[in-house]
Formats: sequence, structure tokens, C-alpha cells
Amino acid sequence: MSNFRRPINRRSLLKAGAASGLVLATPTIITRNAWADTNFRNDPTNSKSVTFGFNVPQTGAYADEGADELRAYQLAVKHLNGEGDGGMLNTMKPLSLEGNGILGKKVEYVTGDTQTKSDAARASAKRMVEKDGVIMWSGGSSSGVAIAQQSLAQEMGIVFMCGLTHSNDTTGKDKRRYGFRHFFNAYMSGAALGPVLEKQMGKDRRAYHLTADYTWGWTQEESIANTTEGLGWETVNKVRTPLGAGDFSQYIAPVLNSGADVLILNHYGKDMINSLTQAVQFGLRDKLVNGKNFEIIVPLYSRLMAQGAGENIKGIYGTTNWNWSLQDEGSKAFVKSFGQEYGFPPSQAAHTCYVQTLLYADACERAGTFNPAEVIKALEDHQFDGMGNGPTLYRGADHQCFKDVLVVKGNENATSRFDLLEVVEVTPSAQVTYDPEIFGGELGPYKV
Amino acid sequence: MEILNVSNVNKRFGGLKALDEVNLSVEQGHVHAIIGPNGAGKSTLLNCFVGRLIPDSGSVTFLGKDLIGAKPHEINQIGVSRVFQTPEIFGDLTLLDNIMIPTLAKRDGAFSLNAWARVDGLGEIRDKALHMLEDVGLAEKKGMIADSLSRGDKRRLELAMCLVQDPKLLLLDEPTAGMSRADTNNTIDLLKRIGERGITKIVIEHDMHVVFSLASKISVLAQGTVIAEGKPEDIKGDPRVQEAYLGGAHV
Amino acid sequence: MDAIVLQILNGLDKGGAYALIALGLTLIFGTLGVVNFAHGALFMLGAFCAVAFNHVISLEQVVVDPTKITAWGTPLETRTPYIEVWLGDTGTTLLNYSVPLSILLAVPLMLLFGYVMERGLIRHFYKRPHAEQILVTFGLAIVLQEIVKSYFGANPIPQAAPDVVRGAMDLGTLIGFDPGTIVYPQWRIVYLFFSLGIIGSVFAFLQFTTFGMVVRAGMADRETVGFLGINIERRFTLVFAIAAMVAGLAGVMYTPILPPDYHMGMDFLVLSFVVVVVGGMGSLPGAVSAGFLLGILQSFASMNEVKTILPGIDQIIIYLVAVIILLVRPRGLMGRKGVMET
Amino acid sequence: MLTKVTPRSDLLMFVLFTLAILAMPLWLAPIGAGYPDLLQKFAIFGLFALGFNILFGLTGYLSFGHAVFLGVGSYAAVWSFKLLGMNPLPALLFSVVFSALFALAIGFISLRRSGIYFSILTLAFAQMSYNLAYSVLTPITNGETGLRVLQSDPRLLDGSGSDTGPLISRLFGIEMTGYSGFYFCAVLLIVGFYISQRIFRSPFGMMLRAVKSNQNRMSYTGLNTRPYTLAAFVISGVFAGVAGGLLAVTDPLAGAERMQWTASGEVVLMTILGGAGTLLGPILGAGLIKYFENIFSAYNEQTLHAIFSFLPDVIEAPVVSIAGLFVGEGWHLTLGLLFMVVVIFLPGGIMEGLNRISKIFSRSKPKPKFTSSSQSAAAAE
Repeated sequence: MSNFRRPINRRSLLKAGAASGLVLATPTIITRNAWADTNFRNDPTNSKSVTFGFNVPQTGAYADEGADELRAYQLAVKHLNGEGDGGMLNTMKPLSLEGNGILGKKVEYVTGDTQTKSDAARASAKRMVEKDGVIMWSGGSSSGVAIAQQSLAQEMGIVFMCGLTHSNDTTGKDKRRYGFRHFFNAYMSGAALGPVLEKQMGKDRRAYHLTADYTWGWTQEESIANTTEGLGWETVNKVRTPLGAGDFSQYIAPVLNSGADVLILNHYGKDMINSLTQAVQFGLRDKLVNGKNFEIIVPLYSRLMAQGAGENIKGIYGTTNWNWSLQDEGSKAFVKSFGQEYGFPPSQAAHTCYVQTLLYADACERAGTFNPAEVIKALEDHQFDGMGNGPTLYRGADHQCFKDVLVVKGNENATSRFDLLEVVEVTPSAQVTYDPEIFGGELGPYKV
Repeated sequence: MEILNVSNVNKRFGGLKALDEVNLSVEQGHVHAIIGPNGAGKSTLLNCFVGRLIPDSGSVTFLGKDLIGAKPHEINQIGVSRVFQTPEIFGDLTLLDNIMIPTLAKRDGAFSLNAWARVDGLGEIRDKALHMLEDVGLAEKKGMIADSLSRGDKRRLELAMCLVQDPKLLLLDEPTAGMSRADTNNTIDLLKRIGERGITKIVIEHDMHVVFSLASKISVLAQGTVIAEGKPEDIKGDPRVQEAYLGGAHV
Repeated sequence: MDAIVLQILNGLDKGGAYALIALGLTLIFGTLGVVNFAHGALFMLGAFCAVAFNHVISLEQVVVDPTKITAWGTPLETRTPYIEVWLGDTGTTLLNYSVPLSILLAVPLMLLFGYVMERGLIRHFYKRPHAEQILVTFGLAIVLQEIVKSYFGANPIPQAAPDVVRGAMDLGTLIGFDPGTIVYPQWRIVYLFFSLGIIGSVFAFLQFTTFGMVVRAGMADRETVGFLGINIERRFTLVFAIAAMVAGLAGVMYTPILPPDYHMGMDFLVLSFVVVVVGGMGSLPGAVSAGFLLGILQSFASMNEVKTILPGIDQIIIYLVAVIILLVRPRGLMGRKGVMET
Repeated sequence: MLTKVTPRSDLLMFVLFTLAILAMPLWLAPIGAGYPDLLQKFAIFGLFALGFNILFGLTGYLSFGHAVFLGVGSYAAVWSFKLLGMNPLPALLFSVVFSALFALAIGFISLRRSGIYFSILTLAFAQMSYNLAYSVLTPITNGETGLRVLQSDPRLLDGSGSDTGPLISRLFGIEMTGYSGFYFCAVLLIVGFYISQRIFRSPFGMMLRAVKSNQNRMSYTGLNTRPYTLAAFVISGVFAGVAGGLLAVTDPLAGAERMQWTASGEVVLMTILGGAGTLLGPILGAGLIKYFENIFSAYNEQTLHAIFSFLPDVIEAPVVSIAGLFVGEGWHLTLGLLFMVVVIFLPGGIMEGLNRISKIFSRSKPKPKFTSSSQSAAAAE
């Protein structure tokens, strides 16, 4: 380890002015020794509190999703510090947290803007680590950004708890020891969708893919095509579309006469809202092909996407990590707690971020230390329940959570403006579990 | 000795014949004036000398070198400078810079990646430029931004920019247009002084006072052709010239 | 064959949209000589006129039922738009026609906004370098979109077309193709005719009115017109307001195709600049033909047959065409010499 | 900068600049910007803007696709890491070579046109590069995820596999992260500043100003404008390439988004905000924008409450909610307002503001208009 890495222990901008003199005056010899084996970056041992970093998109297309994530994080911090009604702390099993912070230290937090850009997200994360002294950071709304932050986490020796990221690569070929994902992935979407599609649409179908032309799109296209081809469906075509194309009509028009009777949209966010809206306008849903109703599938759904696409999502199938209408104790507790704080139910992005924060805190409590090497070990292969997804395993081999996956469809009789998705089936985690070897990748060392 | 030869130059703009079989021969050391009514093709002809326009046919040679198809900077580098009807100067630069640039262009050629020297270390170039500014009476304004000069001063500046290069041939497009009588006379004096350096000049001019004080030879252009050519006193009396001008000028 | 007809149709449709968005921009270039980086924001404001109109007419009467509680712990609310409460079926119809009706709001609002923007800001930048025009209009664009974001959020807000034109129609049967082969969304056809109509009106306005003649003369030579004792300034203000209105209308009518969000202006900004420049700065016919040209080429480049030969061509076609045209024709398709060349 | 420019005053300026840059960790700490990553960004984007200014500030050619060289520099550096090892020197050499080649090719074509046509040509090249890098060029660029160094890469000079530690660039054993990374960038920024200063004061720089001023006169003066503009374009492209290389050196990752038009626009804004055509302005502009991006975006309700906690509750709540519009998720709004305010009231950017302030303090000095050297006029702009 080099002598040039010095942990910087300043917690907040406000104190920075007063503290800066002190930090610069810290004799190098002490910090050098402090970086021994049992110690780690941003060690909060001598501090009364610990700081988390919440790095979410505050500008750009995913700003609303980021805002919802931030609400969830603030709620999680409240609950950890014993304020509010406790939310999922009441339902989490096993539970080591006591509602007095973590290991007796109060939880504080700093925020940052990822802009949904890798460079900006890493810059913001580095600020949290270098300036604000965070012990863990979390958040995000895109796989590319999550992967970029995850590798930074490994370099920095600070744990990163991914927010919303759905690419297989996050816990596949780009997995990292210091990165953890609670959210599900494209493979699991495919595996969960398979049986439902078979039941609803039969075995003799011809599918046409429109895929966002970047890594997440490709992994989802591959996973879904594997599933549908396994059912006996024929893949008519896979067409790549530019990211942020806005108008997808030139890609949708050829679908009409391609002989396909299913359109699969491997798009996310604004791209999905636009392509779905436009596909419906082309009359695809009213079409009869080969004597069957034409169907559109959106493998990854989110509530914000459903809101953006409006009427057009009615009856369209997809998967989601979690939905507020679930009736288990954990979900009910979380929805109630979130709704009372903010006046509306949480999104799946909010849920995964909330859960990630609690899981990290719980792991520290169980490990009895903030030392990331120990916390990581406590998270790996940890089994828990009561967090809204049923019994869940945080698999040690790839840092992916395995839990039930929800197959949903756009609600045709919504009772409120949040009641957009109807849960069609809860696919048990056993059906979506896979061998970690299939995606390769290398986690890397515990100590960096 | 002939310095510039123009033979059978034609130029059309759409249906309009701007230059029609123009022939011209300019002798070394002479001041050759080109006069003619508006739209006679004087400026078009000048543009054909400096690479701004390419004639449809005919040839233009300068000291035996073909000028047709050559780029403006190449033509300047072999010794042809031009003063424009509306002064073309470096408006946002200082007067001194305006003169130093052509001086450097003369010394270093069309391109030189001279990024390491300091302008304020170029003593010789600077002295030459300052000297030139004195010559045209602008020395005390050397630090001013060129755009803030009066129109007459701008013309003098442009003239200085051409003179500092010691061109072999100087093209002057109405050098005194818009000047007061006093300024005009100053400019005539200045141009006469240059004459002493042996610079050949082609002058386009409306002001016959200027023409007859300077020119040693005059060509009269009308509707794209040379209708008369000769010494000033011959031209004065030429009936074709008077007809071309229709008494519009005080010939 | 039907695939090609479909792509030509699609190209025309895209081209109409591009031309309409670029029209106002080139009008501002040509008359005022201003590089308006806020043009995308004007397009976005137009779209949000539709959103705002929809919000207003669908204001809801909220009936709270305290005996029932939602899953998130708040009392159950039943919401009905006031307009339906008051007007019954007529109200429902009005809601259904919200997008076309919002033109009534967008026209005065965008004219007013354009007027204020020109008088308050743009006017002071006529003589300033283009770089400064870019900076100030870009700053304005950011401010506008952030204001919209802070009120409407960042997520796209869907706007439905009226029911009668919501679906697709079979155009193929009209021109002798098999039924079901040339099917195209009705709203897109409406949009194509709408953009042709607006483009035509702007042309007619400039061609056949005295006002238009003065503006065209001003485009050609501003100083001379000034000498004639005509107050060109005031006319230019109106030109800017009209350009803002055209951008706004393009935005209003585009909402059913692309659910509007605060950032949509930036997404169209680069594209509209490319269209204007390819057409030639300040040339209205140039901008329109460039719009259609780029639209059609983009549609064709997106065909699978083309993409298999040239992978990724659909991603760069617009820019590639722009480069080629600018190299072959220095001032774009119909640009005039000396405009925006320094 | 109102006084006469002499070799001596330039030396003084250079020494002061060097001291200010090297001492940045000290004097930026009180405003919360004294941490390594932001310091690195200041230096890197300062260099980027400095180079952009050589093209735009001097020749007036407004490139709207300059970020492509930033991206190419980053990709070249990461490929050098992958193939040759983690030493930053060959990486920067790669960045220089590739950005120069790209700049030569793009400049050669784009400089055939001027004004907005030039801007659109550069924009088109950058957008094509960005779109392709994001999608079909993924084998070279690793697409959306970004190009990174992997343990399995050959790294010929390091010896593959021998090093299992984190893949961080090292120069003579010194890690190019943290403060040492900042000082590495700072040294290059200072070198870049020196080069830029020389160019500004040189005959070459004077010719570039002549290009901006009047190209017609230039060619009738016997000067060929094309090689001048091309040389300026390549020099400024190489500055951008080195900046991109430094991004990779301090953080071995290269993503396509660095080439997006917004990134190109950012450097334009930095330069104009600071003061185009001035030596220091672009660096100030770059610093200001990066400061906003990293610090203003980090304020949240919690920190605002802490700041305004001295106010009585009745006042505090509205103050916090109003302030909240301009920071955190609203930091773009502040940036937009800043652009407008600066350009409306200070057309010459921040440098003009500073000049006006210094004028107030030095009223007694002679009028600046009659400076005896050409450079002072431009430098005082």
C-alpha cells in the first residue's frame, strides 16, 4: 500500500472551514500508521456518528426516480436512528439493529448528483469518500453508472450498495467484492416471464425485439430471447435502436409486416415510454397476426415509466422488483411508513434503496465493526426475510440477491393514480436462480 | 520592362459580360491608372490580379509568372499588394500589430509556426513597423485599436500595411475615396514618395485630380473593354473617353 | 415494396416535424442574426402549454372518505375532474380534445413569451458576438427547463390524442396495396398536415403581406431598410414572437407522439441546428427541404437491410449527411453568402 | 493586465499562477473544494479550457465538438494501460498522438468552412464519434460501461498477472490518485499554461488573432490562413487529448459520454464564462463550473437546515425551501442564471469583472487604450 493514500476525515462541508487547518496539519506519520491491516478508509471509530453517501440522479431523465430514491434513503436513516415508526425494522428477520444508529453511532448522510453519467457519478462518489468521509455509498438508476461506481468502490475500499441496476453484468462479468445488488436482473426477468408468457400467449409465437443499443439492452435482449426461444417461440428480428432516439417510428413501422406477433421492447426510462407510446399508436395492439392478438412485452417495468406511458401500458406484461400493492408485512410496513411521510406510496427504486441501506447497517451490526472486509463477509450468503420480497439470499459468489420476482401487467382498472401495475404472478426465487458461473467475472480481494 | 501582362481576359457573371478581351501591359516603375465609369469592370479586373476572381479565359502574368489560379497569399508573396476600396485592416488589433503582421509575412513567408519567440522581442520587425507608421503619420496612434480610427486613417493604415512589404506591384482601389481634400493631397504626396522607391502601381480612381497628379499611363475601361490607352495628356483629349464619361466627370 | 413506401411515409412524417421545429430557428437566424440556443426550450414550453392546459381542465374535485384508508395510510380520495362534474359529457369531450384545444392557450402565451424575450433579452444581443448569444440563450434555456422541472417534475407526462385520431389507419388500401400493409398512426398524419399548414402559412405571410415584404427586405439588407424610415426593430420583435409561437405549436402537437418532459428541448436542439445549417443559414426553403431530406434519409438508414450492410449507420446518418452536404455546398442547400460565416 | 506586457510581467504572472495552483489544496479547503478529486478536475478541465481557448479565443473558430479529443485522449490512455502497463507517461504519449491525429483529420475537413458551418461540422464529427463509441464500436470502447483495465490485460511493461493490487496508474511507484494525482495534473496544467502564454505572446499568436480579425486581409497580406487555423486546431486538440489522458490517469476509465455534445458545450461555456481570449479566464471558468457541479449539487435539505439554523423557525422554513430551489437538484438553475448574469453584465466574462475591480483600485494609472504592445490589448480584453 502506498504512503500517499491518506484517509481524510472530514464529515461535512460546514465543518470543513474550521477543520481544514487541522487536517492539513495532521502529521503524515500518524495517518500512515493508521492505514495498517486492521484499519480502513474513513474509519469512524473515533467519531460519534457514521456518514452514508446517497448518490442519485438529481438532474437528467431519471431525476424523479432519483428523488424517490432519496426519500427512501432519508426514511431509512430516520428508522436506523430510531425516529419515526421504524418501517421495515419491525419486520426484518433476522434483525440485529436496535434503532440507536449503527453500533451505537448516529447515522448521518450526504447527497450527490450522478447526472446518470459515469464520470459525474464517480466524481460525486469520490467527493463523498474523500471529503465527506462516507463509510458506504449507494444509489443510482442505470447499470453503466452502477458498474462504474462499483469498480470505484473496489479501488477506494468503500462499500457501494447499488440502487436500480438491471444488467446481468453488474453481478456478472463486472461484479466486484465491494459492490452489492439487491435489485433483480435481466436473466431473472426472462426466467420469471417465461411461464407467464407461455400461459398467456402460447408456445407458437414470433417475437420482434427492439433493443436499446448499449450493454444493458443487449443483456436483456439475450436473456429474454433465450427464454422465449426455450418456449419454442421464433425470433423474427432483433433491431438495435440508438439511445435517446426520441422518435422510434422508423423502427416500429417495419414491425407491421414482419410477420411477428409479439414486440419486445428492451428499452428503459424515456426510451421505453416513447417506444411503447408510439408502438401503440401504430395500432400494433389492435392487430391480429397469424390469427393471434398482437402483444407487446416490456421486460423491465417501473412505476415512473408506467406513469410516463399513461394509457398505453394497459395489459402489457413485464416484470418488476417490487410493487407497493404487495400484502406481506414488510411491504405493508414500508408503504405505510413512506406514505405517511410523503403522502404517496414508494416506487420499486425507493424500495430497493431503502432495503439496501438497512441491509448494510444490519451487516455492520452483525459484524460488530465498520471494517468493510468484515461487513462484506457478513453480507455474503446472508439470508433474511420480511423485506417485501419473501425469503431472500444475498449470494456470496456474485453479490446478487435471490428472491421472488413479480410478473406484472399494466392495470386495466386502476383505482388510483398510483395503481398502475397489477401483479399477475409471483415467480418463486428457485425458478430464477442460476449458476453464478454462467456470467463469469471476478469479485476481487476483500482487502484493497 | 513589363511587370504585369494581361491578355485577352474575359469574365462573365451570368449574362453580364464584365470583362471583354481585356489587354493591359504595365511597365516597371510606372503609375498606371485605370479609369472608367461605374460598372466598367475596374474592380473586377483588379480582383483577377490578386486571386479573388478567376477569369473565364485569358492570361495574367506577373514578371513572367502565371497568376491565374494562384491563391491570394501566393500572389502577395511574389510581390503584389492591394489596397481595397473599403479598407481591409485587422480591426481589433493595434496599429502596430497591423503593420507588424505584414512585415512578418514578408520575412517568414505564408506560414511559420513561430510560437516560441516573443513579439516584443522582435526588435528589427518592430522598428521597421514603427518607421512605417511614422511615414504615414500614424506613429502616435500605434497603440490604438485599428477600428477606432477615422476612415481616412484606416486607408492610410492599409496603405502602410502594403508598403511595409516593399511590394513590386501595388494595386490601389480608389485610395482617396471619401477623403477630405487635405487628406487626399496628403495621400497623393505619400504615393509620390513611394514612387521614389520604385514601386510600380496600378490605381483605380474616379478623382481625376488624383489620376493626373500621379499617373504616368492611363487605361480607360468601359463596358468591360479597354477603349483607350496612353499618356495622361493624350487621354485628356480623347473623344472616346469623353463620350464614355458623357461629361459626367470633370475631364 | 410496401416496406419502402412505409419508410417514405415515415420519412415525410419525420421531415415535417424537423422542418417545423427548424422553421422558427431559421427565421430568427435570418432576420435577427441571433443564434438562439433557447429554441429547444421554446419547443418544450409549447409542449408544456398542452400539459398545463390539460392540468387546468382536468382539475379534480376531491372527495375524501375518512372511513377508508389507503395502503399508505392516508384517507381514501375519490377524484373527478370538475369539468365533468359541471358539464357532464361535454366536459368529457373537452378533456378528450385537450391537446388540440391547448393551441388556443399556446398561441397567445407563446406570442407573449416571444415578445417579452425579444424585448427583454434578445434585443440587447443583436450586435454581440455569436458566442455571447449562445451563452445567454443557453443559460435562459437551462433556467426555463429547471423552472418547468421544479413544477412538473422530470418524468414524462403523457398526453393523449383525441379518440377519433388515436389509432392507426390503413393508408395502403387507398393507393392499391393489400389491406394491413401500409398502416400509419392517424395522429402522425394529422401532425404532417399540421406542419405543412404552418409552414405554408409562414411562407404565405412572408410572401404576400406588406409586413412580410419588409421583413424579407430586412433579411437581405437591414441597414437600407432602416434608411427607408421603416421601423424594422418593431417588426423584428414580431418575427421573434412568431418564431416562438411556431416552435410552441410544434411542441403542443408533438405531445401525443412524445410524452413531454422538461429536457425534451435539449434533445431537439442539436437536431434542429443541424437541419437549419444543412438547409443554409437563414433560408426558409432550405430549412424545410433539409428537414424532409434528413427525415427520409434517417428512415431509410434505419431499415434492417441497410443496417446489416452498414452497422450503426442509423446512429450517425444525420451528421454524416450534414458533413457531406456542407463539404459539397459550402453554405448548405440554400444558404446565402456571408451569413454567419464569421 | 492593464499595464504593459513585458517578459518580466509575464514571468511574474507565471510564477504567481504556479504558486496559486500548487497551493490549491490549502486555499480551496475553506470553501469545501480542497479534496483530491475536485482538485484533479480543476486542473484537468482547466487544461481542457486553456487549450480550447487557443483555438476559440485567438482565432474565433467556435468548435462545438471539442470533447471528441477529450474522449479520444481517454481511450488512448486506457488502451496504453491495457497494452503497456500502468505508467502514465506512455499513456499520455498515446493520448497526444491519437488526439493529434484526430484533430488533424477533423480539422482538415472542418476548417474548409467558417462560422457556424465550421461549428456544425465539428459537432457532427463529435456526435458521430459519440454515437458509434456507445454502440457499434463497443469492442474498442466497451460502450456504455466504459473502457477499463482488467487483470487479464497484457500490460507488457508491468508483466501481466504479477500485480494483483488495484489497477491504478503509477509513476515511479507513486500512485496517480489522491493528492499525488492532483500534483501530477497540476504540473501538466502549469506546463500547459506556460505553452499557452508563449503562444499568446508569439508572432504565431498574433497571426491567430489576425485570423479572427480579418481573414481577407490576411490572405492579401501573403499569409496562408489554413495552416494557421489547422495548427491552432491541432494544438488545442492535443491539450484536450492530454486532459482526457489525465482523466484516465487519475481514474483508469474512459466512457463515451465524454464525447457527447453536452461535454463539448461545457468547455465552450467554461471559456466564455471565464473570458475568451484571456490567459486565465478559461481556467477560472472551468473551476467555477466544476465547483458548481460538485459542491452546489451536494447541498440537501439537511445541510440547508444546518446552515440556516440560526434563523427563527418561522423564517427558516421558507428560506430553506427557497434556497433549496437553487442547490441540490436545482444546481442547474443556478448555473443557468449565472451564465445569463455574467454574459449580460460582464460580456468579457469573469476576467472583465476582475479587470473592472482592479480598475477601481487603480484609477490613477494612465488610460489602458494606448498600450505600447499589441499583446496587452488582447490580454486586457
